[in-house]
Amino acid sequence: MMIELLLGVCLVGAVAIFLLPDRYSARLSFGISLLPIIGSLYMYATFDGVGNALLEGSTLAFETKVNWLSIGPYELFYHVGLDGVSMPLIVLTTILTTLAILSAWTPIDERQSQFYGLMLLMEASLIGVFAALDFFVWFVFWEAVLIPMYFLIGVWGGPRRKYAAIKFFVYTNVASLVMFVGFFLLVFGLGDSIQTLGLPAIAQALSAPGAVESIAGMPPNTVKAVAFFLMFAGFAVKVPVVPVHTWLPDAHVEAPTPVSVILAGVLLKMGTYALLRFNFTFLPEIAQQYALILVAFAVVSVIYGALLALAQQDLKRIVAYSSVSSMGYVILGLVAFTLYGLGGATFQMISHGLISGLLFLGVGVIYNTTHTRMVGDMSGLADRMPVTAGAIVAGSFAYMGLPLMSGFVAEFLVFSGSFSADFAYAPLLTAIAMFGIVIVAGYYLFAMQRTLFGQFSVSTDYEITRASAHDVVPLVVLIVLIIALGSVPEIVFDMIEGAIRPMTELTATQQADTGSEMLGLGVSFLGGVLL
Amino acid sequence: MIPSQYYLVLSAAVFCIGLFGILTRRNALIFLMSVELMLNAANINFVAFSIQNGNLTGQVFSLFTIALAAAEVAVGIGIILVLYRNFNDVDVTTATTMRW
Amino acid sequence: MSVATTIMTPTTLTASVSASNQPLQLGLGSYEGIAPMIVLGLTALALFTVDSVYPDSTNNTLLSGLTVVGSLIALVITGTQLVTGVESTELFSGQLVVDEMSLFFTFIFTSVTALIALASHEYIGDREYQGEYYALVVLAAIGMTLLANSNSFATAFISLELASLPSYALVAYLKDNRGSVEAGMKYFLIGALSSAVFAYGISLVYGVTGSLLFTDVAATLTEGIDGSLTGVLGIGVVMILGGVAFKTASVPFHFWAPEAYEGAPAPISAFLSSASKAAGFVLAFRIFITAFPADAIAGIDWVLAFQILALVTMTLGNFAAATQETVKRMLAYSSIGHAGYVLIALGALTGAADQSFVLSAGMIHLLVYGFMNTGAFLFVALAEHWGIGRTFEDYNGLAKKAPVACAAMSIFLFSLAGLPTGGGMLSKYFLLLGAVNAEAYVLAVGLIVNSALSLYFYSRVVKAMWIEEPASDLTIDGYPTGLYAAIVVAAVVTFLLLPALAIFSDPALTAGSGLF
Amino acid sequence: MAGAFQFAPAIAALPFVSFLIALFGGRFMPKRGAFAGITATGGSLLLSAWMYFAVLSSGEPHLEIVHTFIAVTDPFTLELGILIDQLSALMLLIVSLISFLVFVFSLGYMNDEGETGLPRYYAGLSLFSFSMLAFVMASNLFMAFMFFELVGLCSYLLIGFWFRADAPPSAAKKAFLVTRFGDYFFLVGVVGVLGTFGTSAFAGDGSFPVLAEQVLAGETVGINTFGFDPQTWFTILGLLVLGGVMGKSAQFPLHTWLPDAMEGPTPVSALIHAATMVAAGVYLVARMYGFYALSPTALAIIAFVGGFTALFAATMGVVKREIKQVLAYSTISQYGYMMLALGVGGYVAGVFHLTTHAVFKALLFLGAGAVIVAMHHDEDMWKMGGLKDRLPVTYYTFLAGSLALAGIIPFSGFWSKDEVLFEALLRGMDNPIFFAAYAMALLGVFFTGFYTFRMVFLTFHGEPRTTVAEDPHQFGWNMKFPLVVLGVLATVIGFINMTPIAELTGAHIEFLHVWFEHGGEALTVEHYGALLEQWANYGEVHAGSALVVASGAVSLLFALAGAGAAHVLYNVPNPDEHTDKLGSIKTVLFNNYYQDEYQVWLAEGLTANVARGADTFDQGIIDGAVNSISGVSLSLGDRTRRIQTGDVTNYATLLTAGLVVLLVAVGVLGGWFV
Repeated sequence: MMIELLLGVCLVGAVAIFLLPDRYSARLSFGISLLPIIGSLYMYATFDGVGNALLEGSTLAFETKVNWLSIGPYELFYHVGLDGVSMPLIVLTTILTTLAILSAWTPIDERQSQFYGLMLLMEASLIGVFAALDFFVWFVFWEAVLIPMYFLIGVWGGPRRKYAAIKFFVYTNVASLVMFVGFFLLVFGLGDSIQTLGLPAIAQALSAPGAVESIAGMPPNTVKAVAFFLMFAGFAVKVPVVPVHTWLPDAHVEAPTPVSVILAGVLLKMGTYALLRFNFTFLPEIAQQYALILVAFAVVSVIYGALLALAQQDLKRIVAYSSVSSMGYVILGLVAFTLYGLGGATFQMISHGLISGLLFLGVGVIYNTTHTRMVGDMSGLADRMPVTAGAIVAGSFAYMGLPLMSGFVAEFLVFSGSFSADFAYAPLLTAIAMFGIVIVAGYYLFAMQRTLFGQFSVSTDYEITRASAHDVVPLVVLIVLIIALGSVPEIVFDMIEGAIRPMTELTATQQADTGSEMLGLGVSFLGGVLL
Repeated sequence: MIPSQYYLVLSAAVFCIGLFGILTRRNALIFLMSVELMLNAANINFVAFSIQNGNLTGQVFSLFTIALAAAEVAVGIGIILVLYRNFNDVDVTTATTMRW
Repeated sequence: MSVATTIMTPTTLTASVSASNQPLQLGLGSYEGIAPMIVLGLTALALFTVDSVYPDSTNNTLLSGLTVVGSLIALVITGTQLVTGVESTELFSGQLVVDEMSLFFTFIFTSVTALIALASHEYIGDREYQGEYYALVVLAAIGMTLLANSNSFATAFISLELASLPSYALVAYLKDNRGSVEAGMKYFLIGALSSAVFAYGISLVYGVTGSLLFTDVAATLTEGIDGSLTGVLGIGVVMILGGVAFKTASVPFHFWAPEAYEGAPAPISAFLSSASKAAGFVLAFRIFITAFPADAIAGIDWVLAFQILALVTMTLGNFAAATQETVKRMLAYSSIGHAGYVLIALGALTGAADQSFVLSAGMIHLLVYGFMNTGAFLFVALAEHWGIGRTFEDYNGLAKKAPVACAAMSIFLFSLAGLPTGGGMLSKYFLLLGAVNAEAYVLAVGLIVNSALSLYFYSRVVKAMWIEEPASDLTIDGYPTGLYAAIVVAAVVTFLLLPALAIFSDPALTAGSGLF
Repeated sequence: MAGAFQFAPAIAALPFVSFLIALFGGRFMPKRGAFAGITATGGSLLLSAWMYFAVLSSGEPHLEIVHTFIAVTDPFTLELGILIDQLSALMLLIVSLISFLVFVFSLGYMNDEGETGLPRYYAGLSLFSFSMLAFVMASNLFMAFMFFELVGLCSYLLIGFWFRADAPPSAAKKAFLVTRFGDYFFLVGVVGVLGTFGTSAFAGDGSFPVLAEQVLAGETVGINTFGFDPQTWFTILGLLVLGGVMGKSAQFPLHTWLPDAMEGPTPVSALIHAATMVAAGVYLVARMYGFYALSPTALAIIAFVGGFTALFAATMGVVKREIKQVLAYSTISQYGYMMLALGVGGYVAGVFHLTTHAVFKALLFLGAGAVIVAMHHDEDMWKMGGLKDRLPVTYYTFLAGSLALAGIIPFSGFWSKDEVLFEALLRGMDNPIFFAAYAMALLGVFFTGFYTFRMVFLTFHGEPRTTVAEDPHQFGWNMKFPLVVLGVLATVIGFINMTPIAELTGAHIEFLHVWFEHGGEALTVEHYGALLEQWANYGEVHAGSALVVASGAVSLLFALAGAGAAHVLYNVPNPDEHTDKLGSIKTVLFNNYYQDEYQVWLAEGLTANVARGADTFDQGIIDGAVNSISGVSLSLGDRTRRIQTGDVTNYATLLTAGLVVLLVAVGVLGGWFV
């Protein structure tokens, strides 16, 4: 019942805040958002899940399963539960939401009740995404995330907010549709062997040899491959993977700070989480067969994303593009499909959530004060805003993978996992991807030097002063968390390992017959991209 | 007995005449008349096939059709009247305030 | 498969009497099944009575209330039967049939009728001919309900006309409004043409099969017909398809729809685009699945025809909607687009998959659509009532003045777009799932493209209401109770259909599988 | 004494505590956290000394796991551990000693000069001490990498201490970026080592150098060498790690950051950019020497790069005007010698030079710091002159350091540098690459002597060339004390390993050699020698006493020649800028062989342009495609709606046409017309 309780608190809180006047909403929503944190931390402490939620031999924590409805051959359930992958993500969600709400106190000065209500709605949707284990329940939450996000960007965003909001909205919605088709291609390929759309049932059915039948003249392996790439195309948008990333910088730049925090911190993880759950748990053999293509996406995302970040002048764009780069590491780890690859990818989801959150918050504090985010418009801010500057320095170094901060652990695990992975040229490709850590250092160092250091100069008609406490507290909290995870990664990795270990024991059940699939795949991915 | 193909050809001809009228004439009343022709083409079929099939269903149905055609005309005339009142014309192509 | 008979032909009667449905053959049978129609009929009579007693009365509340109460009673009866489940029962010698399908659609019709009657309370205000207005609405509802129960081309044609004729009049109800009149004219002319095509198609089918009863037609076709008649039958089938397509506003029989929806009083637009469309679909389901089973009529690939129609309809509807200037016309085109979606239910009957499910998905979509689309049009009615204009820009900043209504509208629009603010999400994805299941990948791709586009234009309204700044002179006068109530009810139901869809999806599944 | 080791973690922990104190409480403390740092590093120094004697007495290395980082056994566990053996015990002593002295010196250099932001300074310095000590104690390569990076962070923070000016932040960025470039290879190497061996432990039975040796000997199987021949793969791994070494120890071509790093406060330069952090690279090679010994290719590269850097940097030091710049290039050059030593198999020689260099270079930097304070923060040597009489303590200690640096007998630098050159010569006798390295290093000795004494003469001799130099600022005990301590050490520390004397007299006074002959299995110098002999063909070369002495004499000769040249040119009352006579060569040298230019071009010119190109591509092509899809859709939509002409006759026509098309389509497909 804990998950329902979390959802309930968020939803009831959201409704209450919608109905109450603006003057209560900031503080009330902060108070309400503390409850899910307490709840999720309690859950974290009492977590008793074993194994991977989707695979055999697992025990889910906080599981609920009730009949929902049936469609044709399939029974749908309301089925939620947590394993070692989803539990940390839920804690991440609750914590980041509260910090985001806190950081909204300064910049959000109109239509507050709507803003904070939507933030709580968003939190509920995100918790649902990570907890759901039946396809349609998951999908409802997955799509539900878009709605508050659309408003949050569209109403409270920057000058081009309408463009960014609709772009985000349509782009990710198309992706969902593409993914949906891929998923059901796979489900129909399973034929009568499943009667539900429960993700565990599907994953377990797929692990049986010869489970997938041919569809529409496509041999089973092609069905799986096409399904894999359609789903990949769908999730790739959310991650985002180059070349379907262009909604992200626009969305980030236009979104207000608290929303950017959630967007980068949690929303992007939906994509990688789904990749982990769907593509890589369902079809590990396809992932291995096409590992080179997938790694190519990862490597291109890392390097190209980093290069793009290097070319930006807007601090938020820098962080946004570097997210593209960082999420490339997650893909790399997933494709590696080793314990450290998958575990590192999951760890990176958490870690990147915290670090990008920190940087967006930091940039937000600067923006609140200076009303500009352009690198060239300011310098020497460390002089007037030492704590904020310190936080940004900390965040930047965390992003660069400084040891004893969480980013290092995540990236190191991903690299280790990917270096020894089974796909061809794994060491070389890993090494290429790792070069991202140099580029990332480049742009963050340049950005820091030009904005924080040097002679103080910002053209404002008022005095630049230190940020207020409620702006700084989230920064400090995040830094503490980042260092904690970076120094004692076991507090999270132990749990992650429990859920990841069974995945690595999945063996390729079917020998892939490589035929003319490559063409079909290219077409299906391109189609997905074009759509 | 006249083979039913002949009736079929006749009804098709009547139907096409009606259709032609609809496509070419712009007067709303003639439009209505053309529709009546088309319905009557159906009626010819019903009656003819009724004989051929040896049941009366078709004939009964054609009665229904005639009745309905009358009702349709009643409503239609009403609409054409208000059309005239608003547009001062019964030309169906004058009323194009809504398009695209 | 039982071969029913007509009372007119003793020769065939003796030839093919089947024991199973004997007790109901000749009598009226149980009235339970047609109780909703009777209630609606009584409501219509009551309305006429009131109108004739007080011909000059403009007591809107009484008339509207009567309609609402009548349709609600019918709704409750239908709902009860639907939830408890019914046996498929034929009435009037097989002319009518009462089964889960008919009840399901009756539920849609009665609920839409109740909603628009409620909403018309303020919308009609103190205009003339109110009695006629409500009576025509109820009569059209009876026509639709009958259509859902039709089991023969004869009843189908008559109920189709019964549903259509009042609609023509209702569209032209604002008889001093050029748009309304023009819309009525176009609707009527295209309708007349289509019904002629429909009648002619029926005559050809009758000629080939010798019967008008769906089950008889199917039986004859299953036995096989002379190969030389395939062409005649085929033309008949396609023309019948045309007649149905008119009712569902499918391309190329859709031309009336944008104008009719735009010109008609907004509640009537809601009525037509939700209930009337559903009526067209129930007719299509019955005719094509019961009378023309796809495996029985080799050479007449109506599934392909529906696939073409589905693709063209959804594409035209959505693409044309994308660049509209007025909200109402956008909704009109979107309604065409949704017709295209539901046509997938028929286009996906390729025999490749579990067929009943796809059909059920279509039905579920129509049900949800009945609420969300009605709600959206009623919001337009509200805007028209306030007189704030028709374009997207005119809606700018409306949420500041009327947050509840705008929230409801957002629920409708997002649900229409397939986002989880309502059951529309599930039903649309069920259709997509059906298309994939049927290996109709072209339809799936079409649905994806159109769905994406639709999100764009639906969100334009949302953007106008919530994101744009209001024009300085935006004022709204009053919060009309009936309209508001109708909108809020529609919104609540739309939303509840997401978690509680099981209440209706199970009957829909039963209904869908009952046809095969 | 075994109980001593349980306090080993405290060596690093004490500075960490002082870091926290300085960071959070520094501004409330009388000296802004300096005392906390002094206490902590003093404690570390005492503990290090205790460790040293503990190792001395037990002879066994101490290995313990302190913190399990990732407690996964398959594929491998990541742990933080402590390895205290002869090498790390020595290094701990050096690091904690110099840290301690630098903290003391900072009291004078920073506090007395009224700097602001001192809590940040002391926090950074403490964090550095913590990281560096932890790095030294690291029991495995993974941990070493972590703290290798952290010292890089501290370096960044401290170089950029004066962040309000423009140059320090820029130098800090450059330092971090260039070393980061090297660390990239290091990281790949660490990942590779873990991927190959499943462990990155330096010592113990399952340590990776031991495993590697066993693999080469054909004893162990099950090591993933990624399809390469094991020795090739080990060479690749070694070279990857070497990338980090070259970055951190400022070896060519990654040396460019170090001169810029002089923008930081001078005590920082002394501690980080001379004595300790820069030594981390060399220390790392020594730490995993058992691994490098297996790869002759890697060793040759190390040696050659070292020899080249030694000469290359020394030439640039000749023309510099600022005192700290001279020292910076000298540092690069000296680390070249250490690399050369390690490359040619002179493990002891390399560590010996590391030790002596740490002492005398810290001394020189602190001396330079004292001069800078005296000169009111002007570093230009051409504005000094004649400080000998006015700053006697500084002068004599600085002179001791200079003599050591130049390699003048009997100062410490002579002994260590001589041994380096001797080892290189030994190896060079049968290998031209090593001989070339030796030759370059020997030539470097001349330049070293020259620039060192050019610096001494310009700064302290002759007439004061400015008014400030006539009346320099005086400073207190807190700056003199470290100078004196280091001055004494710089003079005597070389006596721990006087190889030529030992050769001549036969006395067993090569204490450092003896020291390294003990210790854990596979960590002793004999073991390394055996490995070198077996896998790198570094055969035992018989070196007679004559060669030893001749080598020492030659190097001393070169050093004296350099010093003499400086004496002739600059030890005059009013020296000229003789380097001007070098003409365009001076320009080249002054511009550091244009190394900065091409690196800046790589970082800014090339990369930034590629990035801009990528951005244009992204905005134009990729995002353009996205936007054009929406544009096309909308214009299609606009076309589509034109079908609805508003004319009902058209509707009827289109409707009929549609019906006919449908009829024909279904009919043709259904075969009605055949």
